[in-house]
Amino acid sequence: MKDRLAYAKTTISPRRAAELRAEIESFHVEYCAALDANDVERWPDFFSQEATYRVTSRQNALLNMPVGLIYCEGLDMIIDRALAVAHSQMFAPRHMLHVLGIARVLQETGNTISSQTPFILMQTLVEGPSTVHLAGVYHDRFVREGERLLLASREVIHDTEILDTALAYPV
Amino acid sequence: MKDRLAYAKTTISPRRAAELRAEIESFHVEYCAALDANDVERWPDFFSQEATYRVTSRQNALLNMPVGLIYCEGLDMIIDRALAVAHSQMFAPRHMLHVLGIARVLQETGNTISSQTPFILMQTLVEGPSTVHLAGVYHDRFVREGERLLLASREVIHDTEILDTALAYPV
Amino acid sequence: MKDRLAYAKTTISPRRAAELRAEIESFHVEYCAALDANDVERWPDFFSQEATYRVTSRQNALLNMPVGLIYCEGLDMIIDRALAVAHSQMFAPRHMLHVLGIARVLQETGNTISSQTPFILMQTLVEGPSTVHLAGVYHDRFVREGERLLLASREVIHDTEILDTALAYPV
Amino acid sequence: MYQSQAVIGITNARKNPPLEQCVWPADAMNNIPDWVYTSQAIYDQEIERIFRGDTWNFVALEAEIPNPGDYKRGYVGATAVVIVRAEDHTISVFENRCAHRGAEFCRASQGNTKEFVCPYHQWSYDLKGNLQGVPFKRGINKVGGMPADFKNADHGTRQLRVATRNGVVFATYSDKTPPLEEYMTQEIVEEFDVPFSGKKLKILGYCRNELPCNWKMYHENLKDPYHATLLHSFLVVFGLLVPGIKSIVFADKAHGRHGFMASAKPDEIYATVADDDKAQMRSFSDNLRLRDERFLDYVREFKSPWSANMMTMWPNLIVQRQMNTMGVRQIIPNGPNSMVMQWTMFGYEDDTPEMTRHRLRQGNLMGPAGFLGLEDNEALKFVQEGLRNSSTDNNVVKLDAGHQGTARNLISESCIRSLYQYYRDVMDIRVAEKAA
Amino acid sequence: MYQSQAVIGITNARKNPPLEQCVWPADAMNNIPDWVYTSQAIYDQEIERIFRGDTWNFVALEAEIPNPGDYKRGYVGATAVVIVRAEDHTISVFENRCAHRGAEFCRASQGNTKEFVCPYHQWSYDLKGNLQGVPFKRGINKVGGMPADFKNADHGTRQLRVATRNGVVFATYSDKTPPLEEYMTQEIVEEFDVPFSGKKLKILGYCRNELPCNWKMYHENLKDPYHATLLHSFLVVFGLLVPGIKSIVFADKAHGRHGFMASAKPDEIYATVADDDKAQMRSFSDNLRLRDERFLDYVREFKSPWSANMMTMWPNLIVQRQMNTMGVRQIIPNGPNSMVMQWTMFGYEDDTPEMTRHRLRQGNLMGPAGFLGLEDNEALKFVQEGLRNSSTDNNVVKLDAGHQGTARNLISESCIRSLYQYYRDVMDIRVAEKAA
Amino acid sequence: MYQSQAVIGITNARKNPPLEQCVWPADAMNNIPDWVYTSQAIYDQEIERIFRGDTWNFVALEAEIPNPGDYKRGYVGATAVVIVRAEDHTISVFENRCAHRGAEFCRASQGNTKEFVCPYHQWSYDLKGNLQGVPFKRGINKVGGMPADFKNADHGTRQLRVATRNGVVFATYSDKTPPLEEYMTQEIVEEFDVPFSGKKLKILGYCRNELPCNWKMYHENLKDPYHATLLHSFLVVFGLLVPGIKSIVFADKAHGRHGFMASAKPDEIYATVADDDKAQMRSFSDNLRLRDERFLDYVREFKSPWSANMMTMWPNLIVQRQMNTMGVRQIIPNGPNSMVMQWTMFGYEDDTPEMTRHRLRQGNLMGPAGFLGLEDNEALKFVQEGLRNSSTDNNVVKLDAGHQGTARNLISESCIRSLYQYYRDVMDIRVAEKAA
Ligand code: FES
Ligand code: FES
Ligand code: FES
Ligand SMILES: [Fe+3]
Ligand SMILES: [Fe+3]
Ligand SMILES: [Fe+3]
Repeated sequence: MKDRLAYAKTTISPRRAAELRAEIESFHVEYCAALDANDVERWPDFFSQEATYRVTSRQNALLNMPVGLIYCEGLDMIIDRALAVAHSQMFAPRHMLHVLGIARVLQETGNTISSQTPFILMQTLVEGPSTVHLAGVYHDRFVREGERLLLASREVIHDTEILDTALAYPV
Repeated sequence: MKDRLAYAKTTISPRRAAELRAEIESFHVEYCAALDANDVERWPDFFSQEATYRVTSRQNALLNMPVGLIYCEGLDMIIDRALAVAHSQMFAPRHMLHVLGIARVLQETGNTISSQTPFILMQTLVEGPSTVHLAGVYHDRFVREGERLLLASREVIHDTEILDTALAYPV
Repeated sequence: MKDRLAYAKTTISPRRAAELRAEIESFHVEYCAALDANDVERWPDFFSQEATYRVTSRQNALLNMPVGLIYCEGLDMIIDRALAVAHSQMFAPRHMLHVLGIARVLQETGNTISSQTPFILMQTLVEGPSTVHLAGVYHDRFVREGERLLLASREVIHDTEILDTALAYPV
Repeated sequence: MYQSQAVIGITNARKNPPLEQCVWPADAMNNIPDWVYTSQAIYDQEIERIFRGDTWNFVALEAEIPNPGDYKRGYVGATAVVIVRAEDHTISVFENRCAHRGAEFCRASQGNTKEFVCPYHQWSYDLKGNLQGVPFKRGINKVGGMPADFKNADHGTRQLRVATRNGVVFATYSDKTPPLEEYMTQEIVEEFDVPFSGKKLKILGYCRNELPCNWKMYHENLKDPYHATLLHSFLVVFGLLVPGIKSIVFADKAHGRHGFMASAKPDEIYATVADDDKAQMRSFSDNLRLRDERFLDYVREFKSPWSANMMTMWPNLIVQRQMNTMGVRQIIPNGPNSMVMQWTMFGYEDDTPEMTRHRLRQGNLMGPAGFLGLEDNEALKFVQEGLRNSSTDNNVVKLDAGHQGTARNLISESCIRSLYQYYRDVMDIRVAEKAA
Repeated sequence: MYQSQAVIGITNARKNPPLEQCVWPADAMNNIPDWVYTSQAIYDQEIERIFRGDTWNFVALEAEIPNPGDYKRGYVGATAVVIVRAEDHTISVFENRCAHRGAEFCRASQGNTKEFVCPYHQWSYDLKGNLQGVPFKRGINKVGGMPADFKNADHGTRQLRVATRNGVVFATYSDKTPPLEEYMTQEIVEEFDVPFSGKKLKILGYCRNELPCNWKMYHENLKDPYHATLLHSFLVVFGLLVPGIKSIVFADKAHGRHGFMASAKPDEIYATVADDDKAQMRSFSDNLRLRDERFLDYVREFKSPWSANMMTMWPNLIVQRQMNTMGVRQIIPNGPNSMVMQWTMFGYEDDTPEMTRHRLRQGNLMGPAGFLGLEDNEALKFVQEGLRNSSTDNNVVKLDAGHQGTARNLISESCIRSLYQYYRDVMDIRVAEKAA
Repeated sequence: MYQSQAVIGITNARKNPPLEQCVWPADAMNNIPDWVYTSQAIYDQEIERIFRGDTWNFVALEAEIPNPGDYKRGYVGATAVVIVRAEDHTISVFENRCAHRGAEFCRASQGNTKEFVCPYHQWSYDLKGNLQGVPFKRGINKVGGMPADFKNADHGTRQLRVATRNGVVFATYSDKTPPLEEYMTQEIVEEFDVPFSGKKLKILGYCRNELPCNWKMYHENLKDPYHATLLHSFLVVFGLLVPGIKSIVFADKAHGRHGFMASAKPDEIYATVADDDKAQMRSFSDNLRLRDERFLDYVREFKSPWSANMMTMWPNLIVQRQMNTMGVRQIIPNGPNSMVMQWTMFGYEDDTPEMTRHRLRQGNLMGPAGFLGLEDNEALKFVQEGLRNSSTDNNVVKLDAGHQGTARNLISESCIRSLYQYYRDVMDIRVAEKAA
């Protein structure tokens, strides 16, 4: 992971990058809208069958540590996570809000697109203020399925090195 | 309002969504630039004659409560608000800054476009730090007037359940 | 500078604005990715030979004060700054993250494009939370060099009127 | 910025004296010392003697919890409670703290439930706050579990006494608090009954903000007609409260702690003000005109001489009625330098849709973005900042000197004086001897 | 929201008494007063008597600093230290404070270095924390500089005593702390040696979160099998800890301060629970089924009767072993109302890539987003909030009353009782007389 | 992160002792105890005895308020004041607190006005802070209003004494503060007059940052030439302050509280440093070279032996002159663990545009992003963190031991020693007896 955090020039033409950015942004808005509506059961819909998903700190990523706050290999684990969050886990109610910066398209090879998108995740507890819960970057690899993009891999690399209490929902 | 907070798939083709997103973003940048320049008297220019405008918490929206921190029916009320803020209300000077995420286009029917856009509103008081004043989502309905989009309805649904002191300017 | 902070209508067609916004966003993502990877030595690559760069508060800008937290005239000074930050200055390690809002294209004249883009700069110290370090607006003038845009001038006008400790990296 | 996150702190310790140093200046009627607003020790004593003393604290409107099992989170003073309607339709108020290890078990703002289950070890409470179930109370296979003498009845939540009047719910920690109506006093009951006549309420929504000021400033603000006619352009220009109209600032006759500030708007939209008076009022402007005058329509829905009445009921309730916009506001004290305000806006169940919209439009006057509300919030913040940062430490309340309690003139601080006379008594604060 | 930024504060001063008011209730075994968790004075004394007392504090794993010059920042109690491996391969722990003017000189989380140089005036320290170089110590051209009697040896960092066992590093401020194994006691050593057998560890990563609760609650949580079988659906449904399986909650025999909670998972994936017991357990659900059951694979890699063992070593270490996911957690106390938890996840150097991935997959159980971990974090937060905001101020620990220390039944608070008996002693806290 | 929002708190109460426990170590000249920087009680006393004592506090430059009616917000110590130029061109300084109910009435950073009107009840003050108007002072129709004996003259703002020298404005709370020049002492006046010769200033801009350190550390930093030659690569490599150049650290002869650190840059751009000295200085690098050397151009605009002079005037002013970049910095104390720094950069009215740009380019050295400034800010933060988190609690100042006050060598802490000798006196802090 460490090398993916180093700056590398994109290998893609500006025009194509703009087209793909539009597509990726269309993906992002749906993904975030579903999560921000607390509709976590839809979250697996955005992943491909073999997808991996991980949330980890920038410190871990820089040290090439493989651990994840959330660590999923394959859609089944992603679905298990979604169902646990939706139905069996105990945590206080909250509003989540994803605010994304501009997507950076890195590469396109065949069916696969890779990109990075900075995000701020705001959390609001009952009766509470809105606080920055995590800030970081989505490191994504998408595959095209028909008209849609699906995530083949999302690494949520958060700068935040001390988490406030807990992370209830996926990011 | 509650149902509008639930996640629903968009009914619009990805290509058309991208075109409309570009238009909406052009609208957003002007709207925010005017407000961030504290030029509140221009604020009504972004609304249609019959426009409604409301600022309310996500909690209210989820409970289908109609109340608004600011609640305007029609352009005249919007102008009255703008003039009061600009000329007669007493409050301390401050900088406001709107930082918007990516616009999500939901629907296009005839002249009307609906969309959602997450925002973070930063406030900076004299000699002060920049703090998250509100975080939330614009739920918008636009109408096309010639080349321009105008707001037929903007519901500013903020996650923030406890406001810091007061809200001086529209959002 | 004060007049550039006042709201002025753009002089550019919506279609052209959308095209240029895509270009500018492609510029922004590279600029921010390099800085967020702490790769400050690449930072001068984004400027033209005669470029100026300044970081100053909105208060200074409103008072037409010329001072800058960072003040560079010409690429050589920009390179000197980059090298000093990269190699000789003493400061604690940190993660920086730029999250940008939507770019507003103001003008295009010949080779030159001017625009404004709001930003939130997050800082994360070792073992620390992610905090809003600066919030403000990039006031940019770009020149086209071949396929690329380069900054002829970037004024980083931050709302934040009290800075937390220090600003180690350029913005 | 929230108070707890203020980057620049209090000037120094002189603003935060211990109790024994809190002695009121000798000319007690005309002065208020800063420490009333800034001392932690004073605040701590207020929680004990006032919010947990012989007072009725507003906690909810019945319309928020109309059905059995309906509940909402709330506060008495700064203490978290739950307000619930039981199967028998009575309302209970109890602390939001599990009797086992202390968890704040009720986490949702509001909802409907059959019981409360503490998440940590799933002790369950009935809708009155009584301990109902302790899982594995007798252990597993008779090993472990509670001792034989453990009685659920000894381990309920802390339950408060409850009183309601016409749909408004109050709670008290004390066994000695007199009956609600006696506590309120007759005139307050009468004015209270104008919006709360027993007619069914319809909740229109909520709002919550932090005010970086001491909680008592909010009371003073509503016993202070002087500010109203000076600070608020909207009150002045639209004749809602100007010299010459009929108005009153009332303090209850028993203690001077409750009160109201009421006025009777004339029929004209724009106020006629004597030139002499205009000259005194910088917020008056002949240019302030509305494009949408529906905003000022006043539907006379009550038999009351007052078109507007802002009532304060000690220690934590404000009942707001300004033309046709109505609401209750609850003061939650939050340390000496902060308070939280919870607003509940309402109309009536039989309002037409247009009447509801009318109330909502007029609602623009109030709340933290309201034409009036914004200004009060800002002003109170300025006051607390002034106290926190200064070397001086006294406040002057000499308007209408020599009078205390109810006044029919606007240029009076008589009700603030009566409030603090009562306050010194309940807080047992000594007054300095007059210098010889 | 981080605790320091909480918008709504503590209810009042009664929650923060001075030491002399801290008297334990007479029925000491069955009650815990709130001030144990909320008093600043108590916290201050804990730092002195516990974290800087005769205790071994976890600071690092040797695998984090395998080579000479490797270092990492760390904490003993709330005090910042550096943990370093010197050229002679020994490990040193010293305060991260320059002996000159006090700068916290080591700023990077971890790294490799030949020496530590304070940024301010570049005093340099060797890898054991001894002062090595003072620039211009003899001045320039013999003018200025240190006096002749200045000895580097008198100006090193504050160095702590260090002990290690099988790759785990501990430090102590006290000269009187007994040898590590004696301090641990025999049974704890035995269980400790299961994951730490001397086999080389492989660090899998880190995590850090703030918990807005008193640090002792985390100890209690792991001496509390009652919550485990009630709060955690995943433990219950997948039979990791349910009534009927073999389990133990153990307290060390010397002081009852260390302990562990261990269980032996049966081979089935889904638990079989008696209907009677099911009825007590709201978190049990026959519907919770996994699509990817690899998650519950249990590779029996140790000779141990326990498939899971959560061990607490006083005052700041948790060793976590749940099937094949392993980690250490360090408690950093942070005032009475907050603690920081630092997690280090690990496997073994000889793990196959698939075994590593298996551990990572099972890691979803733990940590601040873990299927179990999330729930504990939330629950502990609820408890501290309950204490902070209530008027009541007592907690009840009566399960399995009359017993202290080790229990083989789940419905017991016996180990919490023994912990606080020890705690009263080391903190020198008085118990109130029984009323006559 | 701002200090008030720090997630990890102070280690324990030993860092925050009450006054009576604040006893200086016996070897007072060579040691500084931590509580000087971390005790709230010490801070409170500093506000009273120093910032409100017999001192002249910097508040503004006259060039900021050149015209009648010009004003700006400011601070004396931690207390908010307004600095105003009246119609008679004199300058007044008064507290930003309304005499009525205490509102901080002046809300804009700077501006021009004819009077100050408090927003809450519109009491108005003239440009000298005298109460001018009380609306409805005589009531309405003679009802209400102020009592007959109410005199505006008794209800002005708290006004401070003001002194200016060559365009720099100072204020004092005390009647006993000696005249400004006497207070400054002769040598300080002379150096002060170099940039402030009476030539008209041109303000170039502002900057404000919070430093999470005690305010006195900033004074020490500028009485500490040792750090300058070690911490700052730019000073060293470009020969701005290196062994071998002419330099001085000066302490005023009367009290040792004011001072300056000055140096005379040779003409070469890059420093020549003896190899011996280089070896001591890790920040020296032969590789650091500039591409734009205009940055180091030095226009000799003053008759002064010093190309750079950093002057500290007790208690809150720094005058910065480094080649051609100039500024004043005001220290605002903000509790023991924080200070705010306000920077005002300036040139002269008759500067050419190119000279202005030259100053701005050189301004990159200073400020919170400056090549030097960044490093000092970071270092001071490290120091406060070190003090807050350690178990040890002493600081050593033994360089050039036996000397106090002015030194011509760089490897000296003599001026820090003289400062604290003065400080102990004004604060009335006892020194421990030497052990027998
Ligand atoms: S804390 Fe509520 S059940 Fe244990
Ligand atoms: S503070 Fe470390 S060398 Fe001076
Ligand atoms: S507080 Fe200033 S006029 Fe009343
Ligand atoms: Fe008001
Ligand atoms: Fe648990
Ligand atoms: Fe320096």
